[in-house]
Amino acid sequence: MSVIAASLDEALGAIADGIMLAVPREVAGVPMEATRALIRRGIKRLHLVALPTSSLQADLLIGAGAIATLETSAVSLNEFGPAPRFTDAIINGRIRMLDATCPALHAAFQAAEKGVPFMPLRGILGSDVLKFRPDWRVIDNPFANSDPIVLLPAIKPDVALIHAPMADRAGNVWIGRQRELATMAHAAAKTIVTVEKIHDGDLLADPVLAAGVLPGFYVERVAVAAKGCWPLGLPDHYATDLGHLAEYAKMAATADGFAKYLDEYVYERRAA
Amino acid sequence: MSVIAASLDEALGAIADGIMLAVPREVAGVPMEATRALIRRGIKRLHLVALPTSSLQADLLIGAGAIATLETSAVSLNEFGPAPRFTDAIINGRIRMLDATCPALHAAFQAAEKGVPFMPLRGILGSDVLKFRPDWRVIDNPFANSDPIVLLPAIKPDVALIHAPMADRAGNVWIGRQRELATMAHAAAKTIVTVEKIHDGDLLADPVLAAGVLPGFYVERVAVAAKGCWPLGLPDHYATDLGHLAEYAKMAATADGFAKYLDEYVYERRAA
Amino acid sequence: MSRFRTEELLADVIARLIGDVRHIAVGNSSPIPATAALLCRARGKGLPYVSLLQSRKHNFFTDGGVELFDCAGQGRIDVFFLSGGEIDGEGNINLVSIGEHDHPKVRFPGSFGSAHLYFVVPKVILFRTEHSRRTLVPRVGFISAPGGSPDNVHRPGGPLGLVTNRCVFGFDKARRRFRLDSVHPGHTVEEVVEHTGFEFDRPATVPETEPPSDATLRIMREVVAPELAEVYPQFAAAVFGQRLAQPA
Amino acid sequence: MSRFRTEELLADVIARLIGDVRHIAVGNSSPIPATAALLCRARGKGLPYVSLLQSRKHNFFTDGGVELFDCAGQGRIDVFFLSGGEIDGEGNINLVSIGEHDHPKVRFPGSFGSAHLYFVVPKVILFRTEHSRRTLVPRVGFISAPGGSPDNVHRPGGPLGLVTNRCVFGFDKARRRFRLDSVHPGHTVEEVVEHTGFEFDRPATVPETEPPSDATLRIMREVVAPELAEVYPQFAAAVFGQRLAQPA
Repeated sequence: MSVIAASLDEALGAIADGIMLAVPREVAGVPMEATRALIRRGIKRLHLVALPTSSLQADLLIGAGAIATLETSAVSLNEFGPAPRFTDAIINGRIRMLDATCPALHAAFQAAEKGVPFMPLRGILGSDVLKFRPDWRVIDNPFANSDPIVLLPAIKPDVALIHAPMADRAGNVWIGRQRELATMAHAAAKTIVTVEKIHDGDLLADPVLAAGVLPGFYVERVAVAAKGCWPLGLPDHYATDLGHLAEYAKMAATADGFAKYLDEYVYERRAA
Repeated sequence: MSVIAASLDEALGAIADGIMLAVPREVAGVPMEATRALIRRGIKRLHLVALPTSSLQADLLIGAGAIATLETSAVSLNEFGPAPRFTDAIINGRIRMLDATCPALHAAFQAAEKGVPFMPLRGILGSDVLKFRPDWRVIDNPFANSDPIVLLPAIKPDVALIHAPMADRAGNVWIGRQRELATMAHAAAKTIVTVEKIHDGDLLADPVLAAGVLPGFYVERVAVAAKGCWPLGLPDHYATDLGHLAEYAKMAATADGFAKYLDEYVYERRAA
Repeated sequence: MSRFRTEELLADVIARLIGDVRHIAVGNSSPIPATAALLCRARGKGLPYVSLLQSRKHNFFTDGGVELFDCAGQGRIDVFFLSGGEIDGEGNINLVSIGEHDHPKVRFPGSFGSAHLYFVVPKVILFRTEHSRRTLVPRVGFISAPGGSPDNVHRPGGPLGLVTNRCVFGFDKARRRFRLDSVHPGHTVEEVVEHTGFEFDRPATVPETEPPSDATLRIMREVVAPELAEVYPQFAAAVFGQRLAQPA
Repeated sequence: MSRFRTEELLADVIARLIGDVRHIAVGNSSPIPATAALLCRARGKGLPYVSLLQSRKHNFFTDGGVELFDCAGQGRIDVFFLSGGEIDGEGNINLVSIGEHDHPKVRFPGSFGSAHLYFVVPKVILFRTEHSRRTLVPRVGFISAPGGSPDNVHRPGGPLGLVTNRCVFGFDKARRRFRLDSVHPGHTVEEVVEHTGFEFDRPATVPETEPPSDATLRIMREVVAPELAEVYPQFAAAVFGQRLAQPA
């Protein structure tokens, strides 16, 4: 079986209801086309981990009723204000929220990457973030006297879903500076990737390209999704569609408006 | 002051007697020209940390009497057999040896990189490596019942000394896949780099090149040393000088032969 | 009309608080702190390094999202900026929610990196342009990051001060209390007291915030504004009349 | 003369021990295990992945020296090879020294990654081409990595067996003891007993090691040898008559 899937829906097959799904922050390239495909399929009960924050992607999944638990450090539409479906779901207790802080999520993924049960991190002590995370621990640094330090348990997602500029036919994915995409793939049991295009030839053959590659060894399936981050941007490739985000912020402000948005932009496949 | 040093000796100024100096493994590019310059200068009492192993570089420094403490996972001349000056110094108790295991050194550098006092690692338990490292600790994993795990204290070198294919005038260094060079620079107080050549233009401007860049922010000084790894190789650039290594192995087998080697190849500046 | 805009005053105030440092990092949606950081760089000779997290150009990070926090953990970030849906008199900030945690009345985006950066960045400058009893409260409803910590807690970092649209507060780490350092032109101490929900110290006479010099305004408008436009096109256009460019 | 060389026999034996896996990693200076790994790949359809750590071509790692160990910690390396200056009957290996630790009589290069990989790689194949009482000892002088661990120690990995120039030992994890599985053509059980410093189990009749088939020899010589030449030019030339190429 080729690592390159025949269709986006086929590539997303491993993302079943109720799994722990890891997704990246906005600047790392958010797989929005894949997110819409999951909503069309009616995905449910996800434990979504956004490393370390999210914007439209989490808001859309929450509004569509796909999320049981959300674990991240922040969700907002940035210059377009609060994420309306996120805010509404929290205030009405419709999702379980695991508030974190960005470096704690990075450390927890790095723990899984290294195959260790936990990772230490400075700070956090005395915050209510810690108070509401009984799954986090505080120990006394064994190398000092009376030096409390937080330990984060490893986060091992069932699937990491990411988007990148290109992949070759062996499933090698060029991620460039977005190193956390490699950490996510190392930490997750399976990694599914959408890409702007397929690169002919071996991305590992050229040392300059290879420096930015996530090896196909870690990649379960790849599907082509041109402009796959729309309406969000893909740094160095295309900018965020600010007009569309403004429209989303307006429509998603009410449940009815959000339902209309889903009909218009998600259930009806947009022309690519 | 420009980050690009006027001379190799000037670039190495921060490497004083008695400091903790971190150096990379052979495939990551070993700064041999800089190593010879340090020996010419008569560097003494170094605590050398080779991440995670070493070959000619450690043997040469040991033979020249520059090393007080060696912390690494292995030293050998690979296909040319044991490292003779290393073996001789250990058997005659002339250096303090801190035997480690490769991933423990990587983890200890990552601890310094993250600004945490320690990093956990699986394995090691029940080995004599652990027995002879009173500075390492074993705790019971707080997230489980009766699950012992080793903690490695952070390694924070005074200086990391590395070699790379190129740097630009802002001190941005292209390291490609050799990611541990970035980890070393993040962990060390100062980083000194020798490069094959200076790249005109900004290595961070092109996203493809930028993916393999150690930012100049972390770099204290850069000096050009063409063929700076000789007689070792620089992967993708030039191969190891096998003939020279065979000659080194033969000469360094005895103290007299090693002294002759220093005269011929170190104290007398070789024609580049 | 005034010789300068409020945004220019605040950026100048922040630049003075920043002082002489090596590395300033600025998070998302922070155009005024970004202006201040770029102003410091424009005045310096190659330093300080400025990392605008939203920018590709003014951002040297190549190790993914973790590098900012690793860099801070290494002690290599000297200045960072935090805000809060609520900020209280002990410097505690709330970026999460108001009301019962599981069923809050108000929900903010979340803590971002504050619970770590507030501990490890030496100069954290709190910034809030809505100075009211709604935002500056006696006690925050949720502590995203505390203003102070017990002596045995590893904490090289913490709050340096709080800049608002009305005034500048300094922070006394020993007493965990704000001190009114200056009031902006056109505002009064009485007004600050009226709109501040927490107790704070103040000298007998509170000076007026020093306005930006013509030289400073020139650098902001001629050097900083074009750089800013890459990340904050709307802001650069509105404040500096910078021609709109599509963000990278 | 024989239909095959000893190196070819040993590579074939190791390939059979490896079995059906997804990822085989091979450390430095291990031409025979590398031959076995490439043989498995040549027979498979795209699998297993083979990582020759000394190679640029047969090595997909892009995350620096730590990736091998992270990958193993993730459970993504199925097979690795270890050797030892000394190996004892409990599967303990010594890569450090013989004699008093601070003033040893003999010093080896060091433990490399053994103290970690021996714990987390499910199939660790021990390999030593000098089968003597000097190398296979009752008790190692220094434990670089232990052959077994208490039940509460996290240890998905450990020794699968030991391949020498004379025979193949299997390892019984429960009893922490080697078992003589086969003796190579031209060698005898008595000879193995005479040259082995540790006690081991053996059945009443010990089979002869199955020699490589003509098909296997053809793959080794025609497909594997050229690939091997990139990393082990001298070995490929000596064993397979592969034309010498300058190593990459």
